[in-house]
Amino acid sequence: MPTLAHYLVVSGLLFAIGLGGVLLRRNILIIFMGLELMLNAANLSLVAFSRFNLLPADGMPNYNAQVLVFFIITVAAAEVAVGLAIIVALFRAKQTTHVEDLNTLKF
Amino acid sequence: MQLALFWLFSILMLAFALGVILLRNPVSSAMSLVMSFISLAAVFVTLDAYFIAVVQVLVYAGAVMVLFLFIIMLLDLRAEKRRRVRLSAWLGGGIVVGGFLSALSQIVVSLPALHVPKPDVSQPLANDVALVGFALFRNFNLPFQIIGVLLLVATVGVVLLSRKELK
Amino acid sequence: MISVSPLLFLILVPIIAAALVMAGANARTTSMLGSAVNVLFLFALLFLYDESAGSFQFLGSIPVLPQFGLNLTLGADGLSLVMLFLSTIVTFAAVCVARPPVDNPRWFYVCLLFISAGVIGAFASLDVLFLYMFHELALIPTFLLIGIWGSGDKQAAAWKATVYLATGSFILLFGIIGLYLIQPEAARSFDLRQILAHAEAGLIPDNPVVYLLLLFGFGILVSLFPFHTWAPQAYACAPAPASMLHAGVLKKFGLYGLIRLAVPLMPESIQQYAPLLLALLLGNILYVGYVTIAQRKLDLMLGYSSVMHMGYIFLGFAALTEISLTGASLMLLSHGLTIAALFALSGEIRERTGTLDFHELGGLARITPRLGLAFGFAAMASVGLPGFIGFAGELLVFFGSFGAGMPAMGLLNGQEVFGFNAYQLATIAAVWGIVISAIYMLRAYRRVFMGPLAERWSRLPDLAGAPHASLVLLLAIMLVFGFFPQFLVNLVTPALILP
Amino acid sequence: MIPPFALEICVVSLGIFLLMAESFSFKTSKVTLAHGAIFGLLCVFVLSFWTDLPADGLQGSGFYVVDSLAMFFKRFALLATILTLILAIDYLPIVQRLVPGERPEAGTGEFFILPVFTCAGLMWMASAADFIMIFCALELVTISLYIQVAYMRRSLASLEAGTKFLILGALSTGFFVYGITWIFGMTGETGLNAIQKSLSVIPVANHTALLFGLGLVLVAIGFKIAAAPFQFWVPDVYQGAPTPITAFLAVASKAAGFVVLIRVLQPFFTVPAFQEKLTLALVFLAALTLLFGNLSAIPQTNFKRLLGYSSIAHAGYLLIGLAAIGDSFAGKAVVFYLGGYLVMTFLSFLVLVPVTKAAGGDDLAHFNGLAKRSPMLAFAMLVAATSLAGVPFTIGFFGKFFIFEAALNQGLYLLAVLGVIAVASGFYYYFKVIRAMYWQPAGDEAGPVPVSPLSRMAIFACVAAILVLGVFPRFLTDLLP
Repeated sequence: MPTLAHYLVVSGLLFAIGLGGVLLRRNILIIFMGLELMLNAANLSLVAFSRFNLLPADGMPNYNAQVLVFFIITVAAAEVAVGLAIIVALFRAKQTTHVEDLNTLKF
Repeated sequence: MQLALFWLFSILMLAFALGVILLRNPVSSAMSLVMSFISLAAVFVTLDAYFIAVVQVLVYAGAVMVLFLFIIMLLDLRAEKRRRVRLSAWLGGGIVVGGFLSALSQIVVSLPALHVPKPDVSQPLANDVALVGFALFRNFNLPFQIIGVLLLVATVGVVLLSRKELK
Repeated sequence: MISVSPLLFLILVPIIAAALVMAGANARTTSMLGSAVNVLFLFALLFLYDESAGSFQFLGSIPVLPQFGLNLTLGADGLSLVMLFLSTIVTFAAVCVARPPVDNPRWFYVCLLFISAGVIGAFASLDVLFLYMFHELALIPTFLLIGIWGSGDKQAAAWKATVYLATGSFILLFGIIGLYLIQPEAARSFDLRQILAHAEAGLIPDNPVVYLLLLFGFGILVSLFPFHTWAPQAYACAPAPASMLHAGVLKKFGLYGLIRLAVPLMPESIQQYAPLLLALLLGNILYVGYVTIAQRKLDLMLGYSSVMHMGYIFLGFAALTEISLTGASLMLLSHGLTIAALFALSGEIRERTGTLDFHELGGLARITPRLGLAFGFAAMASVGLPGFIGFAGELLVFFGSFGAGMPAMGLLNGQEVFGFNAYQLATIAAVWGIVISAIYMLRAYRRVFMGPLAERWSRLPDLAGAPHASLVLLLAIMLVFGFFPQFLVNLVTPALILP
Repeated sequence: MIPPFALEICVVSLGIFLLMAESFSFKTSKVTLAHGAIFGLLCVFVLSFWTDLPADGLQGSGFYVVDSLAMFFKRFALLATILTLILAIDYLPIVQRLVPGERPEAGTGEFFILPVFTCAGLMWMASAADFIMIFCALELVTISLYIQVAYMRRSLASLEAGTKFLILGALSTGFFVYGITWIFGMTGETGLNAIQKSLSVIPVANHTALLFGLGLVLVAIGFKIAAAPFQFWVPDVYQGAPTPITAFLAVASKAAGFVVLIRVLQPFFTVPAFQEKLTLALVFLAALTLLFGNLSAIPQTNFKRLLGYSSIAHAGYLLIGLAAIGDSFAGKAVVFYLGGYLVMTFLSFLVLVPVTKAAGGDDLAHFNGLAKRSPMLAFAMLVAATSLAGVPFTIGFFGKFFIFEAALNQGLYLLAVLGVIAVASGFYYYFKVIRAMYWQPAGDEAGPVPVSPLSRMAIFACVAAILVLGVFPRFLTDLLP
């Protein structure tokens, strides 16, 4: 049987991979995918915690956490929609999706 | 059996996640992302969170990924040319990620409460849609409304930002 | 709860005058009228002040933040009255001397009036935080005056002064907060009377950190060596009225604050850190004095000389005896009047010739005798010649400080020792400062007013009108008090609270 | 008397109504919408004084708290939005130029409507007492701000700012939810009240994990309030965003971050073991933020960028106040500072927008000779700059005074020393503006600067607030929670 620690480690690794993608990749689309991975890592931990730490009252998983997961998924979708719209607008104006090309604003 | 499934899907998920950030072609990255999310949905199933698993597939694999692929095709992005990766970025990223992982592993190792097998629930969880629904509409009515406003704003914003010429 | 002090009137008159000027009244007349009203009102207050009762009079208080014990409390004792007298007189002189500049003359007068309101507020408020706030209120228009209507490298000068004084005043703010916090928790107050009462009851520990914060906070504001470099440049660049108000009045605020707060509250710390302060003030007197001699321009020379004279006042403060502190208080007044007169005169010279360079000037006494005479008088007063209050002040400071500290000469513990203690050594060194100031003052007089007169300056107008009258007034006050210093001593000494 | 949650309902309804009105208003000018929005928000502001506060402060299932802090920040959000809209009306010509549309007024209606929704999010955030609620409200604010920052699609700067804001905002969201996850995992609760209760019963072994989660949440909020080292997005985003939105970001979004910070830290500060570590973390953040914000503001030549750095610096002062939260007055000090920060920051933006329009740019050089071109604006800017620098008889002075008093009372001497450096450099760079206005000669093409009556009123109100509260801070401190 997998334990809670298994899930948490896997979720931590997923978060780290996402974070690594955000920090190291230069393509905004890929950075965005990395951010999605991070959010999903949080979802995984949340569901794991909710399943493993049963409520003492009725011995059921804490569904509040799953509601939060639901909200996170919704928000992530909205964020993707707005983000991609901004990226498309940027691409139309500048023909690039690379972070290094974002240099209009300088010190 | 559960452990085997867990490992299978977890490793798949992590491998595809690595693919997302390592592959050079945006289309391959997006496809890896989809696979990673589907594996994640399977991991959710091992946690008896069926509703979340279904939503995961529907929203991410169904909607978000299509959006990503659509944008990649629309913008006609090609595989990245090999760009020189700066050492400082790698170093900084490595430190942040390494710090995060080491802190996490220390915590996981030090907490005995985390090393317990899955406890049994008092009732079967087959109808967890109903349970999530109860929680959502009974307790979380207010946040739900806020999310509604958020989606409205996001819709308005997407229309504003992506139309070529506003009327 | 709200009670109004007559001193509030003193603060409000310049502000109202400033508002009238903004609204369109004649700038020069309104300002002169306002400051004249203030001078007369102050004379009335001096007359009404009950010398035998002592302590703070003309009290009034407006609550501002009761839970902090913060009220806009106004009141005055002998020392504050002397400082208020200085403020109103110098304001009047500065407004009289001021020439309306070409651009934005209204704002120029508004700035002057705001400095006046600020210094009067600072000297009249009995609330430590408002003391600080009013001082800051006076600083901002000073920066503007230097930066907008100054001459020479005005921006750099205003810049430097801004940064130095801002730093100093924030150190001071921390000192004041520290002073607030070391009071017992239940009875914390910013009210000076209450603080003094606490100190008398032994409730306020002698905290060296707070003392050092106060010393360096106030010290930077008074241009204590080595934080003095902003001052000469700023005075040289500022328009004459601004230098008069700042060097003459505003700068005295730091020493006034030290005498008001540090002397009654932290006497042990003052003594403990006296060697440090003595070393620094000798830097003011000797090093800056030496630098003063080397100056080639009248305005810079006056700027440095004002920094140098601060050293004497610091000496009076550090010695912490009744005589030396009385001397220091007298010097606050005398130096304020003298340096104001000198800056006014140098402004008059610049007005006429457009330069203050010693190499270009000379022989002006022949063509402008009244200017020369006034400058001569002021220079003598600055050196501390008998007959001017500067003499009384310096004498008291030197006597007081020579007698301060443990005796190091004669019989001590049954043993005969011979030597001077630190105060005496410092006093001896400081007396040389008089020689130094005599050298540079006399040389300046010779360079500017004696010698051959250049052809291009043969048609300069002499002093006349309001500037002349106000300068005569300043010099007359110096002489009157120089001959009858007892009046001032009687006012000031009871206000000094010695350990 | 009306129930408090009706305020948000009113604001959201106002927003939806305006959206509907916008879609039917082909003929009329869109400025009418802005006037409607301002009027509506003002009505809600007035209404907020007739709400009845429940005795225990809690409403619903513990998500929604209505204490005086929440009410204060609701009003704060309303005022900030009103001022943003006033700025937006002034800024309209620039938006019209930089938004592609068939007609000049196309797409400008939403520029006035989106802030209304953001305002609703901010108000919900002020009342949020549950991590789920905080998350939802925070995301509503953030996502609507992404759109507003990137609004001017013909301006590369605006788009780039939007992209950077988007990536860093999403990153901070990632940290935030991951942190919530761990706090939830260790306490089994998402409500802040419930967390506080369970903190006393959970085993000590869980504390490290809790701190881990809390640290991640702090990182996320650090992004929102622009605390160093999470501040790097600020200058670019502030410079690139439409100026009214910059002001909105600098004030409302930052204040909301601080409310969340206060709320989130509250339960943890009740446990001494956490308090010690959290104070240390806050001191560290405050020191870094103060130093970074102030020192890097010194060489700036662009006024919006300068305000960006200055907003980082002010976050530093606020963090000092939070680090000293053990002091009984520190909480009030932070809130007072925020109130002052609202007035003075908006005042400088209210001056900036007409100057930008008249001079064609927002560099410091465009302020040259403003004293001649528009003495009124120059005086207002003078008041704003002196208040931001913390000169007495302005509200900024009392803000700093309260903060430093609390810090010294708590023995945070290091922060006090850094505060001196910070304040001195603050004087330096704020006086750069004054120098430009009063000392530098104006350029050749610079003419008088026109100001609309509405912003004239707003400027007057801000100047009056700064000066009156600078002498009688009691008018505000008595209102504070």
